[in-house]
Amino acid sequence: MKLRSAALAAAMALAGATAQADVKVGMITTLSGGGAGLGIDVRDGFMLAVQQAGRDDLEVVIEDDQRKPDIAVQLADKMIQSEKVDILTGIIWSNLAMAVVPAATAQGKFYLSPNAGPSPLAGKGCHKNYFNVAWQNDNLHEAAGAYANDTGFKNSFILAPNYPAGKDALTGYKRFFEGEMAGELYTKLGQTDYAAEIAQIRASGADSVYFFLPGGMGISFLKQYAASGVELPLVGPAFSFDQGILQAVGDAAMGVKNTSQWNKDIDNATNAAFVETFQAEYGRLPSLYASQGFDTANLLISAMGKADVADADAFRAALKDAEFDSVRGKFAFGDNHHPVQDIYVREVIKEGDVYTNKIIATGLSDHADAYAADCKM
Amino acid sequence: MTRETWINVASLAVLLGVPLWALMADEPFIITLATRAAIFALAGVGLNLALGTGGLVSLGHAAFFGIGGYAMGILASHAQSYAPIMEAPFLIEGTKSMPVIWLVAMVTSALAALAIGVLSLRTSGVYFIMITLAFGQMVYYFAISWPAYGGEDGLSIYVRNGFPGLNTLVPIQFFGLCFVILCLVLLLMNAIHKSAFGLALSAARQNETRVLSVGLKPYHLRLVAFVISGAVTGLAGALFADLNRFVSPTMLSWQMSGEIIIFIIIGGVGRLFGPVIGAMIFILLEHTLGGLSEFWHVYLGALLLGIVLFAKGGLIGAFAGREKAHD
Amino acid sequence: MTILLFIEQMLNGLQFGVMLFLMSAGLTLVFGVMGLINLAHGSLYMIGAFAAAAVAAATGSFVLALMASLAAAALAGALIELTIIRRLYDRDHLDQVLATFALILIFSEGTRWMFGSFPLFLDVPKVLSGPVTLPGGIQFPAYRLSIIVIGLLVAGGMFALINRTRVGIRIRAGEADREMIAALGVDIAKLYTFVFALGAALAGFAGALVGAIQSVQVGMGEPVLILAFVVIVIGGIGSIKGAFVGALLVGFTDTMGRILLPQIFALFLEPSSAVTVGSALASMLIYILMAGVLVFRPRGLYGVA
Amino acid sequence: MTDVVLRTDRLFKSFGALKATNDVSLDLRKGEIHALIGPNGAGKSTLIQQITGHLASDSGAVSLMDEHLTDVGPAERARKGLGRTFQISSLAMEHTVLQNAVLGALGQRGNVMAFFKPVMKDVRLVSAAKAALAQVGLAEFATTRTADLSHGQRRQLEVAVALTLKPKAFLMDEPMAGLGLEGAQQMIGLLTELRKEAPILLIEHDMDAVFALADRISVLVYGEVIATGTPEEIKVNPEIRRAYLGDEVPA
Repeated sequence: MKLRSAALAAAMALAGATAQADVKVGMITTLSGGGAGLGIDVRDGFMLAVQQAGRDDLEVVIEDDQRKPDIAVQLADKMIQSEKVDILTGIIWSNLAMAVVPAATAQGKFYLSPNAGPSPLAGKGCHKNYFNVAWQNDNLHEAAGAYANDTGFKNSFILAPNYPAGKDALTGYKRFFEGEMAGELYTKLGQTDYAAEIAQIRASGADSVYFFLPGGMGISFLKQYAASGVELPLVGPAFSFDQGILQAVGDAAMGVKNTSQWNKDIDNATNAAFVETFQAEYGRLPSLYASQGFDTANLLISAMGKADVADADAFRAALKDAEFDSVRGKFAFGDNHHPVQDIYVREVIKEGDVYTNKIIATGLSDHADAYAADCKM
Repeated sequence: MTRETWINVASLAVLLGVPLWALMADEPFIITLATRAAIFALAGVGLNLALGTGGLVSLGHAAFFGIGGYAMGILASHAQSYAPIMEAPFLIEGTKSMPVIWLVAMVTSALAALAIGVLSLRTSGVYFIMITLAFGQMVYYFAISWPAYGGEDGLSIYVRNGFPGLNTLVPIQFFGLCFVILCLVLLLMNAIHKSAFGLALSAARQNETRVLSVGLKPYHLRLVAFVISGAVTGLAGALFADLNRFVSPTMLSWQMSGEIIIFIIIGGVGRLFGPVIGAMIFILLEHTLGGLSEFWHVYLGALLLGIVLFAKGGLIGAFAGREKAHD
Repeated sequence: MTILLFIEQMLNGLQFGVMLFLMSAGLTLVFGVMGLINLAHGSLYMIGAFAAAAVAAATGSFVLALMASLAAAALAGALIELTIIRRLYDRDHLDQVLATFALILIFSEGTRWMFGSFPLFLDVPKVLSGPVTLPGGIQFPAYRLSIIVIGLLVAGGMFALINRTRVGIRIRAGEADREMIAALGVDIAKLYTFVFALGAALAGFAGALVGAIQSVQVGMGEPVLILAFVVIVIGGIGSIKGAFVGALLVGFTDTMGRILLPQIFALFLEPSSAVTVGSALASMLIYILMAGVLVFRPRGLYGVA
Repeated sequence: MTDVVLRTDRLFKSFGALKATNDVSLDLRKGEIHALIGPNGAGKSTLIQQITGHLASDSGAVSLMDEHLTDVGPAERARKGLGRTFQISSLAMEHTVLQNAVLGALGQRGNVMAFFKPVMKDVRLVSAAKAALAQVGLAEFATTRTADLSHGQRRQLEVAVALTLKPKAFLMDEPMAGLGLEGAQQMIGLLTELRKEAPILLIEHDMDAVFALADRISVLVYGEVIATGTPEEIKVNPEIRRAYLGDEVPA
């Protein structure tokens, strides 16, 4: 397994030692096919932190799930049965997380989620060994709803793809938004043409539009929205405005507000160093996903400093403490092991030739998620 | 024994031997891979009746694979939460018993195959390929957008379903179960192939007019073949879902249909053991090439291309020569 | 829904249909003339979009980008025709499906290897970037309007090519009887390469046009490929006219279904389930249309028995 | 008439403007060979296809032993007793010769939905198939792959498959086509045997064979039957000499 040896070699070379690894991490993430960009960012962010820590007692095994749930399950079995890892991490997509996490935690492994946060895992299906380092899926949408109130929007048109994460998104927005709904649409997953939806928006009499269309769907929507001449203010979650895809949207994204728990201009030393070293190492600006990968690794490393992974209870407590320097500034876990954090509102700007974001407001402060109460842990 | 028979026996021996070796060597993951191969082989054996013997190139068999998977997911999730599937007009409860799940999976996928087959078999050739694809896509989008059973997130089962007398959570025991089912289905398919039905079905593939002129109806033959084929693929789907303890719309995607066809073509179309060898090689490639490079699909593509262009009749064809006419 | 909105949605349906025609024309031509099912058609579409994005980034000219898309896709098409595709003409559909599926894998990952995993940028030209106001006060994006015009021009050009030119006569002859045309002394190998490259160029051109308002990314070709197959199967494989009618039918059905179905279900269901049921049905609608057409006309609307 | 086995009653079939068959009424009587002759494109094959049900008629009726067949498909017609051979051999080429014959026997039995019993071990089917093969002289080729048969052998196999159906009437579309002199002689001998089993409606271009075999001859020109009669009557019919045979009347 070449990837694995490369990762190992990197860790070893930095550590300059050949001692037996004490903590073994299995990373299952998407490295090929559609959506590979996200997995690559998480991996790179994670490995940057591992390198910087320079610990010789940490080994990372990386595998590509091809964004297929059955492959992810199979890799998890492999990590647990053959590699005998202590901790799993890396999954990008909610549906893959739902396939892997319950079984992995049931077998006594730790799982640290660097991206996906499906609601069942935050509520009824929470588990003591499951820690989400990114967000619960609804969080960014809730912050967008709150921001819409703050801005004075009274009548929103909202749309998302017709699948569970899409429904969570619109539910999340509505949970905080106090105004009226001018319209609510579920589009086909993977849809690339939004002319009909945009015409609906134009005719709806809304004063604002909220959309959750991750990946290529968002790129298509933004370009088509810009060309349509509809000038209602647009708000979305960070996923459609991430560093990786913003360049592909171009001018069409300029000025659009989006919600995120991280941005490269968050003012703290860890973040500044992260942005600088990531750029130096990989030759591109870090994305939201890279920041989540970086935080995930640092959380893990902080826990390794306080407890032995073999002592599950102590290690779990160390993870729960979350005593690491997050690129987001303050970071804490709620009782359901999901983040309690600030969620910001960003605006797309242009720095030289590069499209990026700057923070313009705080959407929600010390925000936890809506499902924590359902979690019996 | 003919050379093809030798290859068939050898392939079963390898499929059985590798996990036994893995058991000794304490490599449980290899057993999981072998189980995956056995289940994929079963799905391919199912499709091969329609595609190989009947000449029906179905690009929608993932529908049956997925329906089998969802039969398992729905039954087991209801059993898990102690909520009946329906109470009126009569009570249907979930179950965690594999034999019941298999039966339900086969019946539901057979019914789906009957419905799809009745309409699709009016067409032929490319149109048949495309109409089966269309029905597959319908089921796929239905599963994604229907919220009751998880939509795109799918359904997780925390503990594998049970089989009387076995601990299915032990990899080798679950493998044994799948292997035995595969062998039984191979025996069944062998019987069908040699039966009156098999003779007529295969004749209908070669020459439809001939079959009509002796007073037999190709449409009926094909419909029955399609239904049996769907039921077997549905059974494979139920096992696959149990292997992963998880079912999602990915099992229903057109790429899945394509993969099942690939198993058959790698091994050899219409050969009884074609899908067995094809599935084993596919899993081997996926596992080894995946480690070579992030861009391993390029190598997989090149390899498939090579097989299509240069090994007509699949690998069995390349090694055993033309199919021997049955006596 | 007001009349104006309805007309606007019809225009959207027309534009989607025309776009689908651009993608389907080459596919149906290749099948009609050579009897080849080409799953890699979507890859040629992607190659066109990537070539356009790369050239647009380098030169800033959209016209050059469009030309690059034509050239790159035609070249890629000719290349695979000469090396691989021509070995498949005499094979059954199964072999064709598998071989061209293999080509998808190679093209997709090859493109990712060359251009990376992130989507590329391709924007509409400045002059066409905003909306125009149509009679009745409908605001319609200028670029989409140009797609409708270009698509109709291409459709007209295709009809003229097939019906009026010497090459067209040969193509039609080739559809009717392969041996006949060889007997007439036409170099059939060259004709096939030409037809395949033409189909590829059309796909690439469509990719570039559409890429400007969608996302230029690896894997963009496959959803389109399936739609294009739906179109040509509805129309009758091999028929350019069928592809045109099928494309418009699918365009209108999909667009109107997306908008109308949730509203129709809202009449007798509570709002949230109306949206769910309506959207679910809308995403299945074109497949239902295709199955329906095939059940009643097993060879499509304009297919020959 | 009680000895009529197969009857067509005013059959019509047009392809666009072309009238392929135009008001064709024929009958086939017990024990006879009724030959259908006519120039290429006269509609002979169209007529056969209409009788077997492979082609739907525009109007008219077909009946077998006074039972109407018009509304049923080709499979039912075969099952009711129409055994046919094709102008171009139509066989399952990958199967063996015996398997093709067994297929016919299966059709005769009617029930094909048997999934577990090896069909080639079914004594009744196999012996019926072997008997038919023996009758046409293909017994020694039973295990040969059909694709490996010579052209003449394939024609014989077609006849054997039709035989296994135990039909009430045979429809034979140019069984001599492409056979050499020796083959044609063999086929003539075979047909002479077969007429004992069931009457034969024979389409044939080989006039020597037609005049040697036929009890009655019908002449089809431009889709119309212009005359029906004994070979002698046809030979001397001046209208036919003009319209079809020219002056090259076979001796």
